[in-house]
Amino acid sequence: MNTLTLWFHKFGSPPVFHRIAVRLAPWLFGFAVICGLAALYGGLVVAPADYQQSDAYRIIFIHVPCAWMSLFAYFFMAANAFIALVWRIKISEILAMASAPVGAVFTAITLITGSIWGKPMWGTWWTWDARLTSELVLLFLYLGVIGLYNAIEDRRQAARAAAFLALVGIVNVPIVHFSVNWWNTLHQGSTVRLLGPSRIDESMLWPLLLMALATHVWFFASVLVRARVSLVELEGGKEWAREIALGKGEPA
Amino acid sequence: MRYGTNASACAALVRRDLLLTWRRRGDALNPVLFAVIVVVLFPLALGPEPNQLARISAGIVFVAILLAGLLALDTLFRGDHEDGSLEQLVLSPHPLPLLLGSKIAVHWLTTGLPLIVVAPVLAEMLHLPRSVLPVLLAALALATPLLSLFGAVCVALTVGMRRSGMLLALLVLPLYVPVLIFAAGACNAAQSGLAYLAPLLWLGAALALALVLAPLACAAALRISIS
Amino acid sequence: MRYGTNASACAALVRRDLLLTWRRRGDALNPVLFAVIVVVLFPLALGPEPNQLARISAGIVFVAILLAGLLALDTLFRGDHEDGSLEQLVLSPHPLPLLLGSKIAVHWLTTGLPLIVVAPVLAEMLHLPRSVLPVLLAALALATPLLSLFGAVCVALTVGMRRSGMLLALLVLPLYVPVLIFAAGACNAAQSGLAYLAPLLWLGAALALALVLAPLACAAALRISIS
Amino acid sequence: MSEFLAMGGYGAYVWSSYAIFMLFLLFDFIAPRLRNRRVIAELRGRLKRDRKRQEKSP
Amino acid sequence: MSITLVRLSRPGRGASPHARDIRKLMIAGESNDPMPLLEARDLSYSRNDEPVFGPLDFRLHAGEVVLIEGDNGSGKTTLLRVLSGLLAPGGGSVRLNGENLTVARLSHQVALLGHQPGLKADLTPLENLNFAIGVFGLRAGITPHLALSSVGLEGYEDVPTRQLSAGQKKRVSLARLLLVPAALWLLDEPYANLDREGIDLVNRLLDAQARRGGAALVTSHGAYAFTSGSPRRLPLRATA
Amino acid sequence: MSITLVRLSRPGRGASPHARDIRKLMIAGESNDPMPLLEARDLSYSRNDEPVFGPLDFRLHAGEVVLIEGDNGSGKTTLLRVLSGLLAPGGGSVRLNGENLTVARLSHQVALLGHQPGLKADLTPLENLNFAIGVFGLRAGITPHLALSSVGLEGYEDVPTRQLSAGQKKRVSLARLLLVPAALWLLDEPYANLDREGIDLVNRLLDAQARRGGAALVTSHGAYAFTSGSPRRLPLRATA
Ligand code: HEM
Ligand SMILES: Nc1ncnc2c1ncn2[C@@H]1O[C@H](COP(=O)(O)OP(=O)(O)OP(=O)(O)O)[C@@H](O)[C@H]1O
Ligand SMILES: Nc1ncnc2c1ncn2[C@@H]1O[C@H](COP(=O)(O)OP(=O)(O)OP(=O)(O)O)[C@@H](O)[C@H]1O
Ligand SMILES: [Mg+2]
Ligand SMILES: [Mg+2]
Repeated sequence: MNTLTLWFHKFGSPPVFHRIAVRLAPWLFGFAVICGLAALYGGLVVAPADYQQSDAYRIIFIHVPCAWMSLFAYFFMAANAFIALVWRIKISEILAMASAPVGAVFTAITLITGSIWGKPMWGTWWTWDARLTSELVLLFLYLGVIGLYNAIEDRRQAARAAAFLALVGIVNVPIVHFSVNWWNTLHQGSTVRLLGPSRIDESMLWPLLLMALATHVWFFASVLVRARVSLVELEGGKEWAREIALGKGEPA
Repeated sequence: MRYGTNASACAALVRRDLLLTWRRRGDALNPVLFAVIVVVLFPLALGPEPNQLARISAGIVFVAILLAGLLALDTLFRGDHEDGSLEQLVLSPHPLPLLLGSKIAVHWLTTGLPLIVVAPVLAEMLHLPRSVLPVLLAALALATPLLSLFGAVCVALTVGMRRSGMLLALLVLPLYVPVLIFAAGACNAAQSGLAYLAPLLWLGAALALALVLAPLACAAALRISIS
Repeated sequence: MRYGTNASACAALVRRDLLLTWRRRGDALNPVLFAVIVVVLFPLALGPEPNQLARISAGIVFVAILLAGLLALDTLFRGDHEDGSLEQLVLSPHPLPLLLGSKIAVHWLTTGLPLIVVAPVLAEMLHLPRSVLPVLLAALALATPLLSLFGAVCVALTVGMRRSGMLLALLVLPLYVPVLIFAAGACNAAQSGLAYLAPLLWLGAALALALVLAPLACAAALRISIS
Repeated sequence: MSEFLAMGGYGAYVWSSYAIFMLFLLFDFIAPRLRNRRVIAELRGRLKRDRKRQEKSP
Repeated sequence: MSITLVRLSRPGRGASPHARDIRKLMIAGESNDPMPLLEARDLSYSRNDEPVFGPLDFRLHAGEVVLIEGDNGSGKTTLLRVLSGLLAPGGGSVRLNGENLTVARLSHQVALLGHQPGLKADLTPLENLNFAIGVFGLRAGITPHLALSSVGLEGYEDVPTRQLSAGQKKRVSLARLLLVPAALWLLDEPYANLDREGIDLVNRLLDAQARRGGAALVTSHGAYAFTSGSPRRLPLRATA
Repeated sequence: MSITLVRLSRPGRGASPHARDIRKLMIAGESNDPMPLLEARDLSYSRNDEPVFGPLDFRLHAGEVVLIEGDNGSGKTTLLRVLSGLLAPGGGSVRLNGENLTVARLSHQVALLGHQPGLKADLTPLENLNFAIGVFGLRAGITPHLALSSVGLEGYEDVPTRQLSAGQKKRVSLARLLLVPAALWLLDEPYANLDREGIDLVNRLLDAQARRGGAALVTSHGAYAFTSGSPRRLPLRATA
């Protein structure tokens, strides 16, 4: 814990964090876009059609990485929320709140692409099975965190209240993940395993994993940008933020 | 100088809240009325065939009671916050979770219990098979305290906000979903002649857990949002 | 000295209310979210069989939208009353029914219209047959302004009351029931392949009447309740 | 090419999914930048006010 | 500016209405000018059949400022609301420029500044003022920017009103008063929430309104000061 | 009773923290008593990272009454909430009888009278007081009836609090203060809403609290009176 707080004090000092974020974010975005384009090429052009689903399966290359991200983002948010509540570290508050909208975006993509995929595969846009329902609940959790954060005037108090909610909601994450094992549903069981053999062809696997990498990097880039904006807003009274406002080296 | 025990503080709180409910007994009936309204809307919207209604009656009763409870949640701390009593309560030297637990208990007594009492009438309006009624009541008896406890945590987070009604609904929903699934699941199972005990037991276990944890979480949330 | 015309006063009011909604665009989504939540509750409570859901989907969508509209009504005058703008509006020399009519129109634009937009999604989640969707939308397009207009009269009566939520529901309900019956009736008829035009025409006629009378009634009610 | 676009008859599904993916990420990219602009503008206004006030009553 | 002070008094609640001494309020130095701006004749108001203020008779001429002073619950706010036309009088009549004032027939002549400022917290002062102009009209020779700067809010044109302090909010509503073309101002505790400088501002505004040929009715509390113990004053020593 | 007056001042919102002159507040005549009842060391509070009040240092001993005066938004209410333990201080510490005060560790020693009176409008004064006794305890040698009569509310024991005037409500909360066994009173604008007689009452209560060996911190506005124009006073003539 001591080293942790030390680390946070070093890199968590707002001006330092801001500088790092400004430098790092464009590189991360660039990397994510390049990886993503390569994965798209692999998924849309190189990979062969599935013998069962024909070409419809190609939705997998966005559906699954985004689904993973929706869970990962929540986990990241909750971890930061925990740190924010226990040690009251400002950067963690901001990181937690910055990951909520990004997570919500990925959740929404998962839901929408999933239901688009469901139409040709299951013959319906939507069913009320455990995975779909728990993923929808996940979206509501994200929206609740965002809503609560925006509804409270005092930014730090708002962050703490929303962090509390995020922590309460974390029980939903394992439910989403294991729902296919616990209840029998229409939804596919796990096909991709990082440990052990995957039940998926090599030529389909690499674009999938590359896209997963791209979305992860995108997530961190987006969180950094959001966090740095919130930081300027929160620290508006401080000298360094004023300098940025007056246009000293501020990229768009 | 007499400082009073924890028990006497809780007793004073319970007595006051019951007295307040009694003084505004007109308002106290509001959740029941709302549930009745929602239930009445359905035959109007769906058409009155008894068979169709019977098939969905348990679910509608649950949704109606859940929505009524949701709207009633708002009153849990709202009044106390507006007139400053909540501040006084937080300042009191007795353990806050204990005091909040008493408040939640009274809230359940004055909103949850009346809803359970009116449930047979609602069920009858929707032609619920008589045999399912005991299961419905058992599920409600376990589910409504859970709703009050879960709800209290979320209300504590939104206390002090104006116009929190809809936000509260959003916050509370993820917590209510499992309760609803298990409670309505038990009734649907009973209606189809399947085993209904397992979901009820799950609800009971959740209730036991929530009884211990929810007041603590509620106190923590309140401390965050009152500052 | 420039006194301004009735039209310019209405324009100023409309501009201000739209600007306010835009400033709080997060809150503006609340009714939609609430409707989604209510719709989500039903499959959880009733079980997920698509056929059963499809049979009652139109009704559920109507009830959800009606409840969301009901809860959103509260915001129609609440804010203006609390900060004293309503008083200023009443004191303004322009005809009050005209000003209130503009307010109601903006309220419908910002709550009723989004609900209509989201209705197809709700319907799809409940597996409403695709052929019924146009009727559902037509019925909603006629019914939601009616709900706003009727609601405004009741809100005007309860303005200035604390905790008016439930009371408002009770006042508004009798006015909403006929709207619900006609609107849901049209959809049910369409779903069973019967003629659905008559109920829609009735709704249209009621809307035309309400457009003229409701602002007048609303102004009268407001004058009573503000004094 | 048109065969590629048709995706074995599933073109509408596949391409709409990819379009939504792109649109949402684009939104995710732009939203914080818009907010940044707003925050900076607000901060500038605040600075200007402070300066004005200090000029008025040193 | 001639300031007239009027004291409204009301026996404690629960006293029998017979014991209540009903007073008639006459403004001394009342000229026999044929047409007062505002005239109250035998004006009274009761709530639930309990009189809130007794029958009052008074006139207000152009160029006059009248201060109504009274303890809590003496009916100051109620009187202003009756005079503005928001409440129908229980008895007697209010005449504005010689015409009867009723709820249905309000006029451009009256501006009321109530306990609630009537500002939207989410809009900026400028947007709030523009809305007021749209609904109430605009006095000649003034703009929203001018009005804001004359109440000391230069530079706050574009801050959401929510972020202003209570005193600054009050100043925005004073700016609105300056903008709208009303001959009669009814001000309910304009001094509340303001610090000393703000109080001076209100007095200057009242002065200008009187000189411009308008009139104002102002209410204020009876009790203001920390009256006892002649507190020892202590200047703060800056140490940091 | 020795009344000390402290003035809290705060530069306008948004001023740069460097421009903000941070003041240290020392209560003159402070004895070197080893154990003050309340001690604030380097106490500060910020909201959204904007300092609300600067670092304060002061002590309060038994038998003292301190009046905190400040303009609107100068942070009086916030200071009292920090001292009561409702808000966690942004920096520094509050010590009560030598022990650190935290939100989790409050004590029977403090009674706060806030802007909101904390009374239930639907209960009678007596019921409200009995609830307070249940939660906070009872000072020796006093009963609710006694307390009510000593704030001048004899005969109002069984009237719903809703029907009381603002001043009478304030008196009920003063009665609560008398009942609960707190050595330190934190009173936020106890004079607001009260007429002259009520102000005297507050001063008498503070006096008694000081003589009893307690202490009190009292806040009050900076601006009270209708200061300009030396208004001409006008007695009402009863005509009816
Ligand atoms: C609205 C509908 C859908 C939702 C909300 C949804 C949600 C999810 C989620 C949350 C995951 C990640 C689970 C985890 O990592 O633990 C996932 C994975 C997956 N989904 Fe979906 N899904 C939907 C529809 C579909 C459809 C229609 C298909 C294909 C027929 C599909 C195929 C997959 C596959 C293959 C995986 C990867 C499983 C693995 O390897 O772990 N999904 N989905
Ligand atoms: N809405 C109301 N319903 C019932 N009684 C009311 C209402 N408003 C005011 N009263 C009562 O009417 C009387 C006059 O109130 P009014 O607000 O006019 O007094 P005031 O002189 O403005 O007092 P203050 O100095 O507190 O502003 C008071 O006794 C009050 O209790
Ligand atoms: N809940 C809040 N959220 C954000 N800012 C607040 C809040 N409460 C107070 N403030 C701000 O903090 C500062 C101090 O407020 P505080 O209420 O302590 O002042 P005060 O001295 O008690 O003023 P008053 O004389 O009006 O009671 C003010 O600038 C105010 O705008
Ligand atoms: Mg008043
Ligand atoms: Mg204060």
